[in-house]
Amino acid sequence: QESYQFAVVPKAMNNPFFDLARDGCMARAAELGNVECIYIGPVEHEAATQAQIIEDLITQGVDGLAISVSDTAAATTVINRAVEAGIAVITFDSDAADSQRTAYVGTNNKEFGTALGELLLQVKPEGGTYGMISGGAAAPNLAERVDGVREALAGSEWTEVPGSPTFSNDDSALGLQQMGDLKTANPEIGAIVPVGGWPMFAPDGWRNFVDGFKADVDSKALALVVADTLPVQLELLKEGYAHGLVGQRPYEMGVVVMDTLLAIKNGETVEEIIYTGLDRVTAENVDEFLN
Amino acid sequence: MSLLELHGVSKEFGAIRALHDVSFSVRPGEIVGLMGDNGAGKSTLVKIVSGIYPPSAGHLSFEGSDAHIASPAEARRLGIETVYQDLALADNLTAAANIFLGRELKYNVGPFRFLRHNAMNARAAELFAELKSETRSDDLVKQMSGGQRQAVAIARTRLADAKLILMDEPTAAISVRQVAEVLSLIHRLKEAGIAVILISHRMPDVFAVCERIIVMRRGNKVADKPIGETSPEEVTALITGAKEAA
Amino acid sequence: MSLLELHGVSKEFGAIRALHDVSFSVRPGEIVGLMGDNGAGKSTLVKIVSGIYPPSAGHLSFEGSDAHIASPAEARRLGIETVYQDLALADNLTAAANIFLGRELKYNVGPFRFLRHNAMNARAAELFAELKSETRSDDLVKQMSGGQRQAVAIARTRLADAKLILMDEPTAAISVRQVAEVLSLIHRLKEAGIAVILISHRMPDVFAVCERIIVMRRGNKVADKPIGETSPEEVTALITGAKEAA
Amino acid sequence: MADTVQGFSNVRRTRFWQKGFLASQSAYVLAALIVIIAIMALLSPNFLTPGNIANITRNFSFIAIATLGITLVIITGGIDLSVGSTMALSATVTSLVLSGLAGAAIALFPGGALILAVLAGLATAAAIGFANGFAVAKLKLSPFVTTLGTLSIVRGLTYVATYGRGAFPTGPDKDLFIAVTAGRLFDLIPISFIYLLILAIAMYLALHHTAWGRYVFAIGGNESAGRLTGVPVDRVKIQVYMLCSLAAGFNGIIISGWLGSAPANLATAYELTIIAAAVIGGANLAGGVGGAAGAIIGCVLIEVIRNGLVLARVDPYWQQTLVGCIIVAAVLVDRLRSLRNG
Amino acid sequence: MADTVQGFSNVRRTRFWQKGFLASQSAYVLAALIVIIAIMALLSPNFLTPGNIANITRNFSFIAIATLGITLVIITGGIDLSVGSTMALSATVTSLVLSGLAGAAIALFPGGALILAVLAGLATAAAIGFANGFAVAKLKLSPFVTTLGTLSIVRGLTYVATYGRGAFPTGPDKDLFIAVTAGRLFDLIPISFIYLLILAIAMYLALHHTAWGRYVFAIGGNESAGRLTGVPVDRVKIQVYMLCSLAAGFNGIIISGWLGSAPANLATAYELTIIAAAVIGGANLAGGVGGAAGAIIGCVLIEVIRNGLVLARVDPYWQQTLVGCIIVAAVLVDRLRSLRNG
Ligand SMILES: Nc1ncnc2c1ncn2[C@@H]1O[C@H](COP(=O)(O)OP(=O)(O)OP(=O)(O)O)[C@@H](O)[C@H]1O
Ligand SMILES: Nc1ncnc2c1ncn2[C@@H]1O[C@H](COP(=O)(O)OP(=O)(O)OP(=O)(O)O)[C@@H](O)[C@H]1O
Ligand SMILES: [Mg+2]
Ligand SMILES: [Mg+2]
Repeated sequence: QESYQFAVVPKAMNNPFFDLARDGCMARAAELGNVECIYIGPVEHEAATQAQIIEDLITQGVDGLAISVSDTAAATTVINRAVEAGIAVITFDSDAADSQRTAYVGTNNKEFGTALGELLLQVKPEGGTYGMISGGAAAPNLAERVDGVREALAGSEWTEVPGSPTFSNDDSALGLQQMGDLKTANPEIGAIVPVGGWPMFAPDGWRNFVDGFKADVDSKALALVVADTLPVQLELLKEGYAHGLVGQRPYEMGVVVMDTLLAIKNGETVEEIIYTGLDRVTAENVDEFLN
Repeated sequence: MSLLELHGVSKEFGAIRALHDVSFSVRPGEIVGLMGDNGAGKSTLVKIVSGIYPPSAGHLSFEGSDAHIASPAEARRLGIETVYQDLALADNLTAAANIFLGRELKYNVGPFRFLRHNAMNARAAELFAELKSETRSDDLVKQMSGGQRQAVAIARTRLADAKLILMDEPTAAISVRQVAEVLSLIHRLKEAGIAVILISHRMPDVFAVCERIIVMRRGNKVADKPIGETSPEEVTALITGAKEAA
Repeated sequence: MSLLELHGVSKEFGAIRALHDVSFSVRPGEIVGLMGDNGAGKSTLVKIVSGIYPPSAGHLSFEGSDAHIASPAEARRLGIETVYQDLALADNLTAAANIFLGRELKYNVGPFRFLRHNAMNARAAELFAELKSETRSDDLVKQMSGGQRQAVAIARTRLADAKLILMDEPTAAISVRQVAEVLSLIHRLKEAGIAVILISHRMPDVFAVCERIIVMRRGNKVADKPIGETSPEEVTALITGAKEAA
Repeated sequence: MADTVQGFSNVRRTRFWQKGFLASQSAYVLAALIVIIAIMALLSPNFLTPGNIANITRNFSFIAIATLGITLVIITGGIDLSVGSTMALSATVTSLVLSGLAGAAIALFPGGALILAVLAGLATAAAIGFANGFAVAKLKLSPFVTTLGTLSIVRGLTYVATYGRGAFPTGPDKDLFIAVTAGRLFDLIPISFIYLLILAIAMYLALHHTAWGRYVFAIGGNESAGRLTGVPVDRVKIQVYMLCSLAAGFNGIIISGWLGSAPANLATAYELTIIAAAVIGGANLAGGVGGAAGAIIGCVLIEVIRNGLVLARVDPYWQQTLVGCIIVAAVLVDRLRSLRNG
Repeated sequence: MADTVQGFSNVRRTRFWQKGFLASQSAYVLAALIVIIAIMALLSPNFLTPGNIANITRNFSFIAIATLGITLVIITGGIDLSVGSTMALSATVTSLVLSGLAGAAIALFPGGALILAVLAGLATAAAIGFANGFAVAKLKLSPFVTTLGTLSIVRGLTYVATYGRGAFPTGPDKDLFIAVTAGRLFDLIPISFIYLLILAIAMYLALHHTAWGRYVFAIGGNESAGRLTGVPVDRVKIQVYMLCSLAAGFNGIIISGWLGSAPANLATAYELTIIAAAVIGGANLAGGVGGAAGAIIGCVLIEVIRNGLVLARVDPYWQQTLVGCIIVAAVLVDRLRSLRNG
C-alpha cells in the first residue's frame, strides 16, 4: 500500500476553528495509517503569504493539498500551478470555484448565513433592529454569510442598524468590545448576530456583556444568535447566554478532506461539492451536542 | 555703506532674554571681534544673522537693503558663511564630504551628475595642508579628535564666495600652530574684501586681528570700540561687569 | 611612590595608530600638562586612563598596583574623575541633574529613597557661583551656551572625592574670567593633594599651573620635562615637529 | 529686579504656562482629547452615558498598563515590539497553571492557586523582559530587531504551549481570578482602572523623584554620557525592559480574566497601538522624553476614537481611515506648542 | 614610510578587510546567511533544487523592492510603517483601472491600458509618499506616528475602494500584466528579480555617487547640520518618502500580478518584516547608515528562513519561534564585527 503526504492549509493558524479541522485530519490520518497530515498555513490571514506557503509545499512535493482559500483569485493561480505539478488539490471551508481544484469540502456559506437569519426569525419572529459582527473585512466567506443573513431577513420585520457589520479581525477582545459598542450605540437593538464565534470564544467576557442586560436577554428583547458551535459556545447557550447557534463541522471537514484526497489518489471519482452540513442548536437540542 | 546692520535686535527664549535691543554695523572687509561672558548672547546673535532664529524684535539689513534671513540657505545665498560653535558636522560622513556638503563637485554622464570623489578628497587635503592641520580628508568625522573636527568646519568656509564670514569660536579646540594659521587666514580674507565677525574668548587673538571690538553682557551690547581705543584690561572689565559700559 | 603609571601603552583604531608605546607617571598632588597637536592622541590617552578604551598594548598601574580599568565606573571607584572634551552631558536634564548624575542627594521615606531636588539645585548654584559662571542650575543643558555646558562639566568633578582628575581642554569654551577661576581651582586641588592631568592648547595656562609638561606628537611621547627646564617656544617646536624630541 | 531670577538680570520669571505639564505635549494632546470627546458627544447621544464611560474606562485600562511599561522603554531610547506576544504568553501561562493546579488537586489555602498562577504568568513576562534587556544592554543588539525577534519567538511559544487552542482558566480559584481582574469596585469603578492609577502614580514618583528615574532619562538623553558619569546603564536598561514586559504580562492576565479565556491570538498586533498611544501621549522615540500622564492620555484618545466612531455609526469601512486621520491630527496639535515656543 | 598614508606617520595602510563592504554589517550578515543556507540544504534535500531557488528568488524580490525604499527612509533617520498598506492600495488601484478601462471599452493601443493602470497605481503610491514626507519634513511630525496614521488611513481606503472584496485585474491587457510581473526571463529568472537588480544598482549609484545620496546620509547623520550647510533637507526628505512609497506600490503591483488578484488584506503586517529585513541588512534606525546590498541580503535571509523551515517540515507552531531566534542570531553576528574593531 502506497503512503501519501497530504497538506492542509488553513487561512490562518491563529483561528481556533481551524484547530478542529486539524484535529480531524490528524485523527483520520492516524486511522488510515498510510496517510500523513501536514498542517501548515500563514499565522495571520493574508493571501500572499498563503500563496507562498502553497508554492513551498509544491516544491516539497506533497501528494495532496487541501486549502481553505484566503483570496479566491490569488488561490486560483497557485492551485492551477499545483495541479499542473501533478498534485491532487481540493479546497475546504472556503472555495475557489474557477480553479482546477477537484472538489470543495465544507459549508455553503450563503446557506450558513441564511440559516443564521432563519434561526433569528424562529427565535424572535416579531423583528426589530439587528447588527452583525464579522471578522476580517476581506474574507469572502464571511461576506457571503453576511449576505445570507440579509437575504433571510429581507422582507421580515428585521432591519439592520447602520454601522453593521463591524470587523473584529478575528480578535475575541475586539469582538466583545464591539458587542458593547453596538448595544450602546443602539440601545433599542433587538438582536446581535456575530457571523463567527469570536466574541463567545471569550466565555467570561461574553457572560459579563450579557449580565449587563440579563433581563433583556432572558425576555428575548435582545436576541443573540451566533455562528459556530464550539464547546464553550454550547456551554454558554445551555446557561441561557445565547438563544441559538448555527455551526459548521470543522472536525468533520478535516476527516472528509483526508478521505477525499485519498480517493482522488486512488483514482476514484469524487463529487465536486461536498457539504459537511450545518448544526442548528437552540436550548431544546443543546444537550445532544454537549454529550 | 555698511555690509550688515542690526537695528534693535532682541531674542527671547521663553523667560530667557538672550538678546536685548542690539544694534551695530559691519563694513565690507572689516574684522569685528565679538566678546562677552558665557551666555552673553554671542552665539544667539550669530544664529540670527545666519538665518537659524528669527529675531523676536528688531530687523537686519544687508548691503543697504532690508534682509529677512529666513533660513541658513538664504543666508548663504546672500553671501554669509558661518563656522558654528557646535561645528554642525555630519558625523557619519568623511571630512571631505562634510566640507563639500551642499557644494559637491560633479561630472555629467548624459543627464546624470556623479560625484568627483577624488577631486573633492584632493581639494580637502589641500585645504587642511593650508591650515597646517593633521586632518585626513577621507576619515569619518565621527572618529576625529576635537581639533580635527574644528579644522573641518573652518575649511568649509574656504570654498564659498562669501561677503561676510561669521566665526563662532573657531580656535577653541585647535592647537597652537593652527591658531596662527586661522588668524593669518582671517587677514587674507580681509585683503580679499571679505568681512569677518570673530567670536573668541582668547583676548590675544582678538587683539591680534580685529579692527573693532564689540562687547556683550547678559544680552546687551555694552561696548563698540575701535581696537586702538581700548585695552585687554578694559574689555575684561566690561565682560565681567566690573565696568558697566564704554 | 607614583599615583598613576603608564607602561608602554599603545592604542590602534583600525589603521590609525593613535598611541604608540607611551609611558609616564604622575605623583600624588602633581599637576601635569599634556600638550600636542590636534590628533596627537591626548584624548585617547585620557580615555584609556578613565576606562573607556582598553589599551591595545601596555598596562597601567594605579597607587602602586596593577590596574585593569575596564569601565568608567571602575575608574571612578579608584578615584579618577574626568572632564571629557565632548563634555558628556545629558541634554534633556537640567544642569543640577547632570552635576549630580550618579551621585544624587536623597532622603528616606520608609524603604524608598527620594531625590532632594532643592538641595541639589542650591548646591549646583553654589558651585557655579564659585566658578563665577553665568549658569543657572535648573536650566536644561540643551538650551545652554557652549561655555555654560563646559561649566557644568567642570562643576561635576567638584563633588567627588578624587585622587586624580583628568581635564581634557576644560577651558576651551569658557570666558576669560572663568579661565582664571579654573586655574585657581586646579591650584586648590593640588593643595588638597589631588593630582591633575591638564590638557590644553593654551600655552599660558599650562605654564601658569603645571609643574611638568608632556608633549605628544602623532601618538608618541616626544617630551616629558619639568616646567622650569623648558619654554613655550620649545614646546611649540615640539608640538609642530620642528623639534623632534626633548 | 523683582522680575528676575537668582540675580540673572536677563532672566524673567517663567510664566505658569511656560513650564511643567502645561508646556508639555501631553497637555496639548489632552486639549485635543477634550475636543474629540466633545465632538463625539455631539455625534452620538449615547457617548457620555455612564455605561459607555465605564466601557471606555475598562477598555483603555486594558492597554494602558502595557503603555506605561513601554513608555519607560521609549524614554531610554529603546522600543519593545514584543508586548503583544508577552501579553498572550503570560495570560496563557496563568490560565494553564490555574487549571493545572486545580487538576492536580493539590490542597492549597483559598486563593493560593491564583497567587501561584499569577506569579507564574508574571515570571514568564519577567523572563522575556530579561532576555530583551540583556540582548539590548549587554549584547548591544538593536532593540527593534531584538524585540521583533522576541515578538515572533514568544507568539510561537504561545501557540506551542496550547497547540494553538488557547487556554481557559478553570478550577476553584476561577471566580476569585475573575473578581480581581474583571471586577468592579463599589460596583462602579473597574478594578483594572484602580491598578492603572496605582501603577501610574508609582511610575510618576519613580521617574521624577528617584535617582533611578534620573538614570532612565539620562540614558535616553545621552547614553554614553550616562555611562561615563557612573550611571549603571546596563542594569537600568535591563530593569526597564523587565518592567515593560511585566506591565504587558499583567495587562495580558487582566484581559484574559475579563475574557475568561486566553486565546493564542490574544493581543495580536497590539504593539503598534500601544506604541502609538505612548507616542501620542508625548513619549519621543528618540529617547529622553515621556511620562505616565501622557501614556494614559494617549490610550484614552485611541480608545475614545475607536469607541466613538462605532457609536456614531460610521460606516465600518471608513472607520479605519478616520482612526488614522484622527491620530495624525492629534499629534499635529503638538506643532502648535513648538510654533508658540518659536 | 612605505607603510604610511598621505604623509601621516601614525596611519598605516588600511587592510582590505578593514574597509568597504567587508567591514560592514552587511558582510557579516551575508556570512550568517551562507551558514544558514548550508544548514537548510542539509535539512531538506529540496532546498537547493532549481525550482526552489527560483521560488526563493521570486519571493524575496516581492518584499525586497519595498525594502530598498524603506532603507532610504531609515537612512534619513525616519521610518515608514505604511508600506504594507501602500502595497495593497496601489495594487488595488492598478487592478481597478485595468478592469475599468477594459469595461469602458476605450480603444487603446495594445498595452495602453496596462501602462495607464500601472501609472495610476504608482501615482497613488506617490501621493501617499508625498503626504508622509510633507507631514514629516514640513509639519515636523514624528515619522512613526504619521506613518502609523497613514497605515490605517490607506488600509481603510483599500477596503472602501472595493468594499472589502478586493480587485482582480481583467481585460485584454491582463496577460501582458501577468507577463511583466510574474513572468520569467528565458524561462528561468523571475522578472521581478530583474527589476530588483536594476533598482538596487540605481539606488547604489544614487546613494554613493550623487550629491542627492550625500544629502540622504547627511540628513540621517545630523539633520540640523545638513540644514545649516544648505542641504535642501525638506525636499530630500519628501523625495525619500515618495521613493519609499513608490517602491512599495510597485512591489504591491508585482505581487498582485503574481497572485492574479489584489485582495484588500494584501501585505497586512508586512511593514514589520520589511523593516526587519532592512535592519538585519545593516540599516540603522538611528539614521545615517544603510545600503542597497544590505537590504537585499536582509530580505534573502528572512525568505530563506521562512522557506527553509517549511521545507524542513518543522512543526509550524515551532516555526515562528525559530524565525525569531534566527533573526536575533543574524544580528548577533554583527557583534563579532564590533568586538573585532575593539
Ligand atoms: N534654544 C534655547 N532655548 C533657551 N535658551 C537658550 C537657547 N539658546 C540659548 N539660550 C540661552 O540664551 C543665552 C545666550 O546663549 P548664547 O549661546 O548666545 O551664549 P554665548 O554668548 O554664545 O555663550 P558662550 O560664550 O558660552 O558660547 C544663554 O543663557 C542660554 O542659556
Ligand atoms: N574611535 C576612533 N576611531 C578611529 N580613529 C579615532 C577614534 N578616536 C580617535 N581617533 C583618531 O586617533 C587620533 C588621536 O585622536 P585624539 O582624539 O586622541 O586626539 P587629541 O590629541 O585629543 O586631539 P585634539 O587636540 O584635537 O583634541 C586621531 O587621528 C583620530 O582621528
Ligand atoms: Mg556661544
Ligand atoms: Mg582631544
